[in-house]
Amino acid sequence: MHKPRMQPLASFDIASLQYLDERGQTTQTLPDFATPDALVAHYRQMTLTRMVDGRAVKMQRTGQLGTYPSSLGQEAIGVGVGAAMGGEDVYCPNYRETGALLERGVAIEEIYAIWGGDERGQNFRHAREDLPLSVPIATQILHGAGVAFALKYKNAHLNEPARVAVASGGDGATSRGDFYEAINLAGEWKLPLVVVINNNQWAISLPRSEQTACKTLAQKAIAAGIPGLQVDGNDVIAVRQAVAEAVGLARNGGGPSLIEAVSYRLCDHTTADDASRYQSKETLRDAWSREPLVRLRTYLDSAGLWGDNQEEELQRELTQTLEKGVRNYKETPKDAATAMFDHLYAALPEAFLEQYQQLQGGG
Amino acid sequence: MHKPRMQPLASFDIASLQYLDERGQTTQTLPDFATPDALVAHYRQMTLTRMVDGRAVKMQRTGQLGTYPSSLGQEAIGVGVGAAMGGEDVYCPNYRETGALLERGVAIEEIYAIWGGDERGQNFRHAREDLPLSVPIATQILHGAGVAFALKYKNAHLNEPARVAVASGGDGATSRGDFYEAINLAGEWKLPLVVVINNNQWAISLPRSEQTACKTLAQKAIAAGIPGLQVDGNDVIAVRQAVAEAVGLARNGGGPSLIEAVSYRLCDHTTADDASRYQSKETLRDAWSREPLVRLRTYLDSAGLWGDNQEEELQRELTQTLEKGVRNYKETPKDAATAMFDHLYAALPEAFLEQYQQLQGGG
Amino acid sequence: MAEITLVQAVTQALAHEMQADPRVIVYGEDVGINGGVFRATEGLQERFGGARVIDTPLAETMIAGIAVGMAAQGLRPVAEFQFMGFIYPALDHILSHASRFRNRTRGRLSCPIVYRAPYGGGIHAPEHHSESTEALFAHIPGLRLVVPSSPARAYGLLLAAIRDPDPVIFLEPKRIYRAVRQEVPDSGQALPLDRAFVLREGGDITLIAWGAALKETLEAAEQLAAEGIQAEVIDPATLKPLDIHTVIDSLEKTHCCVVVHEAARFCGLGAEVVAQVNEYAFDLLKAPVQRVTGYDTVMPYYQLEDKYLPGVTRIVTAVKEVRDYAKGRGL
Amino acid sequence: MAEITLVQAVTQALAHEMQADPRVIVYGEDVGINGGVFRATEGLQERFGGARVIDTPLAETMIAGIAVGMAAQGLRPVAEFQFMGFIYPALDHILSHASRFRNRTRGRLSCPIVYRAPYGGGIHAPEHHSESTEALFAHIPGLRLVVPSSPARAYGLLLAAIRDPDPVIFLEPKRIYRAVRQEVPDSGQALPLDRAFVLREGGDITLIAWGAALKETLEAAEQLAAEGIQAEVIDPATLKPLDIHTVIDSLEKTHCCVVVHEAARFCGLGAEVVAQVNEYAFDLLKAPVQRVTGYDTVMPYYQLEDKYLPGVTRIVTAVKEVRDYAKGRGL
Ligand SMILES: Cc1ncc(C[n+]2csc(CCOP(=O)(O)OP(=O)(O)O)c2C)c(N)n1
Ligand SMILES: Cc1ncc(C[n+]2csc(CCOP(=O)(O)OP(=O)(O)O)c2C)c(N)n1
Ligand SMILES: [Mg+2]
Ligand SMILES: [Mg+2]
Repeated sequence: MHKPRMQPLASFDIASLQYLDERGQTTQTLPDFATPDALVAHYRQMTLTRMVDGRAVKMQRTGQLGTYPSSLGQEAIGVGVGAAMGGEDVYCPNYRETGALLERGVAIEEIYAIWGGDERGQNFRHAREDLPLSVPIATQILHGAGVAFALKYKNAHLNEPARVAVASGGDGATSRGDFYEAINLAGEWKLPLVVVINNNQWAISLPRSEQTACKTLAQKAIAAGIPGLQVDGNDVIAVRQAVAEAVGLARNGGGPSLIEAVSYRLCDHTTADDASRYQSKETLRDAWSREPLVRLRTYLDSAGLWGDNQEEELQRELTQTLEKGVRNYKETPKDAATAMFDHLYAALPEAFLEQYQQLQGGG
Repeated sequence: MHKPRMQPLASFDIASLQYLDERGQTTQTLPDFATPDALVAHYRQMTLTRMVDGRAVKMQRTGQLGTYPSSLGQEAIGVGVGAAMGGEDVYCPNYRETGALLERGVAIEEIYAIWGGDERGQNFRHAREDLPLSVPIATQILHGAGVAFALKYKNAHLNEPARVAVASGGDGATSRGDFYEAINLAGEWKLPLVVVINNNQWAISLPRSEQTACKTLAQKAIAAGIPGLQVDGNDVIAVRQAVAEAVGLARNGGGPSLIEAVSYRLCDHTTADDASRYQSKETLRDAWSREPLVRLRTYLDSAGLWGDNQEEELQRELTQTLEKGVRNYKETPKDAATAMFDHLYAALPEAFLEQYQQLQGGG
Repeated sequence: MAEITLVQAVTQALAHEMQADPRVIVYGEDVGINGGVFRATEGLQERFGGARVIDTPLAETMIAGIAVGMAAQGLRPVAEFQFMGFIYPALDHILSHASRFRNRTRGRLSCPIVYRAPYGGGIHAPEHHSESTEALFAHIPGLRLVVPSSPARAYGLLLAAIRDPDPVIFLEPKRIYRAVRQEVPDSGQALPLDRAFVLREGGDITLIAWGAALKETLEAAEQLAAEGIQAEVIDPATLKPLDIHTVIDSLEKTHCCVVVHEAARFCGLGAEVVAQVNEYAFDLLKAPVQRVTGYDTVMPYYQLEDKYLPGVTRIVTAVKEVRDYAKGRGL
Repeated sequence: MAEITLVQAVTQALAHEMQADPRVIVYGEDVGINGGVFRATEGLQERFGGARVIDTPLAETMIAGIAVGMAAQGLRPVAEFQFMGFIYPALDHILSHASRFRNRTRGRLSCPIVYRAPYGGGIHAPEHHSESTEALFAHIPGLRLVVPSSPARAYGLLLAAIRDPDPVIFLEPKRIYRAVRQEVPDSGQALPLDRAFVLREGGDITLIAWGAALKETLEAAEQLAAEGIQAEVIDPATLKPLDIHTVIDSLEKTHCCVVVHEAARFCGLGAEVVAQVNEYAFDLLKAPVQRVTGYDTVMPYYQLEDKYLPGVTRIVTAVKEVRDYAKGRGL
């Protein structure tokens, strides 16, 4: 049979990055940012993330909070992303981002308010320019491309500083057209956009292997002509390093990147889910052996940077922080019914005044 | 500065295929199908395609046809695709597919009817299972994935033969989410789907280089974990070979492929367009030097398979074929106004009867 | 016979048709081993296998688009959208293709598809999980639009939807997925897709509602009955094509009408009901039809959702206003 | 001063705002060197540069989605969809995000976006190029929906739309893009986005129409005038929020009403007009409001499109029916 002869046109390589292995041992020299203070700070934020998530699940169970998506096991991603961004950069979050939100200065009570059914949580007191949490999967990646366009435009034409947009999504997000349209545009327009995929192996009950035939999610970058990299998402140092490098590239006009952070969802999809329906106990147990918190703690211990005393002190401090957030959340009085019209338009058109008044009168 | 060390994960190569170069000389041994008869038949169909297109443009200019998208310069793609498919396979066309439609048995008057504002053209007398021409870009690639699912399902579970779906799109189509969602699904589900991209270098006024930062469109396959190949779209042998191989792979359970056929739109986007607004004369002149018809004719000539006599005979025959199609088109009486309701539902719901009757009564 | 909920009736109908017709394919996000986030497809994958009950990658445009190809090849796809709030990326394929394939090809190819989605608010869900935008689909020519409001109607209407030779949008009021249990024999008996159901008879006022809003509407009818006002409650169930005859028949008795829906008012389906009543029964009306609806604002996060949804009080008040008006006209 | 067409008035408004406000960015498919397929952006790229007048890759979801991010960062994106028939993939971002960002963030971020699209039928275009599905957008809370019907109104309303702090869907009736020429001073004067325009005064019947359908509506008014029937013709122009007051004021005189639109009837915007007239002016009506609309079927390929579009005869007939009915009621 005829064997056609092909001309090679292009080659692409995908690689992965890790600093701390599963046993908390370094696999290469750590990056410059990885000072003892920085690593302890990351450990602190990851611990806080886990506590904020844990309390949220408890509150949901007792009817004090609505459906909540915990980030258990994925704390290194959020914290690494948050740490790699500049305060002036703009974050375009997915909904499962407790760690990154805390790093960005979003208040615990704001996170709880969002999942407690109150839009006011999205009115971040700090992080004023970050986008609100977004539930429709992958849509925020397109918003991120729009933000990145604006930042680039304002930098080039309105004398504003060089800033970067960082958008996040899950492994499921990489199947949606929005994701591809965003990275393709970002590549073509060289937008300062970093897309970070939290590959936690599941989209509700769908395992990563059924989401795409790709060997890696990072290789989807090739379809946009942009750099793609996989990192160990349970290694906060690797996440921060990869994102920081991509942010730097973007800030310097080098265009967008795609980063796949490989982790595992150690919890149910949300409090409305029961993962035992579709996930084997063994897989879950196995995944626990790679989780990010213990790994970092082991490293800190072995490097003499941490011990039981510090841990106790940290727990005390974070418990106070958490309790304050919980209190603020619970003590916030319910919004007025008319609030649902107050921010619909900058000024309510006359045509809807009657409805507004009806609501004012008790519906 | 810290230089991270990466672990290689995966590598990908993209290659291209050609048999006849710009001067009509073979660049490698021809495939088995490329018998003298087959090549002459392809030449015939490409010539007919160009005539059908040319007459359509003329009819549009004189008000006998609506907006028409000519495939001038891209005849090798349509004919190559059509020739590579089995009659039992299902074609899911883009709108710029005269060559493939003719190969599939769609009548000239049907093609003209479609662009002449008459849905009856889409009721292909032959090619009963092929999808209608589709205007919304890239949507037909998702339909193709659905067809491919059905063919695979019916083969596996309802004792039907192994069949393949072939969907086509333009370079512009590769920027739309539909395209990516379709190839990602097809890869994951190993669907018998072949996606052929007619990269004619333009999406209306947008050059290929502004559509995506990718070096090739073929490499977008990597984002779906499926094979991707570029072929010389001005070389009907290369197109047929590549598509036939992909169709064979799909038929044998090997899953989908993406084929980028590189060609050039030698005409305006449609009769409503004026390409001189955005395209330089030099580029166009240069592109004419690579066009597919002359290339094949040169080869046939040099191989002693063709000459002026045959050409004259062919022109005579095809002119008759064309004129018959034109006549059939022009002589088709206008449809009844009520036709707009006749096929809305299998049976018109009572609720719309009043409107139907109003229309019957003259509106 | 065991009593089942509305969501179980959906499962029962799906299972019945899958058993009867090998061309029926159920697919969507998490419909397989997980049985759907509301368990509407619970047990189906185990029973019918992974080739017919299929988890898809996360892509709604795809979910809608492949149905067109599947249906064109003679299958009977039943696609689930996890929530109505995620159906919008699918609109293009529904509007531009599924609803038009038969017409476009002059009957050569058709799209017997069911697009299912849980819909409506009131379950304290996050944003985008409480949508009721049925009016968008109602406007699209070539579609059927169905909203069941009881286990029995869910069963019979879903059977009809799957068997229908054309595309059907099937919206399941999730607030009442488990609100009521009913004996629903697995008879394979479909219900018609062009008939309204009179859920309660009465001669004083006609109330029209569908889906979960029927809960409050029927409650309001009870309350009104206690005050001596007999409401006739009509569930169109099939919102397109709309059976206006049943409404007009009722107006012959009542001369008064209130239409209730969760969706925002402006250009909601209530407007169409009012327009048709106006066109076909103008002389019967003793008072303007009132609409009791969601407000023309975004469905709020759950702390305020009860303020948004039309409640019993708003319905009762509207009925009394209409009746007072009509009395002024000599009702 | 030169007289300009509606599409030139669009260009003039875009140029005016781009000149006045460096945050205004115009983008879409083929809007750059090609000036848009209808030439609405002709010359803008040359004048304002490729950084502000930008051709995008072919992706409508993207076109809609990036506007949200751009606007959240303080830009004023004006996005063109090439035809309304290709806007549906954008619906998710318009409905789920652009229209909700202000509300979702309690005013922290907002979306001052204009989504432009040529709309309507009657130009003998291929399928999908003749859509008028404004009702879909009218139903979405948080949007404004504008349809100009003359060069002057196109100019003034588009200025207003770009300056508006919230998202506006701006639909341009392409059938009349070049139908009329008018002097339109480049004054920078915006028109209000909540006021209807009375295009013709008359005391016998109120005709409501927008966009290209005003052409036939005004012609019908002429014909009726010749027969002694004086029609008042109202162009709401801003379809959401709808200025019903101007309609009601007119009904105080006329007591009769016909609403005309190209779009399919069922759940079209005409239904909302009827519903509001019913609610606010029931006692004024001497006859049911009639709707003269496109049929509830797919806009046919162009050989039959004239049969689909509401023509002068249908409008005149409807007016006479309404008047006859009203006479029976003692008008
Ligand atoms: C467009 C859309 N479709 C469906 C859903 C329902 N849904 C919520 S989360 C989820 C899975 C998301 O998986 P992934 O992207 O991997 O993120 P993860 O939840 O794992 O962080 C689905 C299907 C949604 N929110 N948005
Ligand atoms: C979804 C969609 N958007 C916009 C258009 C308008 N349009 C028609 S053809 C075209 C360019 C298509 O380019 P390409 O995919 O390269 O195909 P080609 O015309 O070159 O064959 C555009 C933008 C459309 N038909 N569909
Ligand atoms: Mg995931
Ligand atoms: Mg092209």
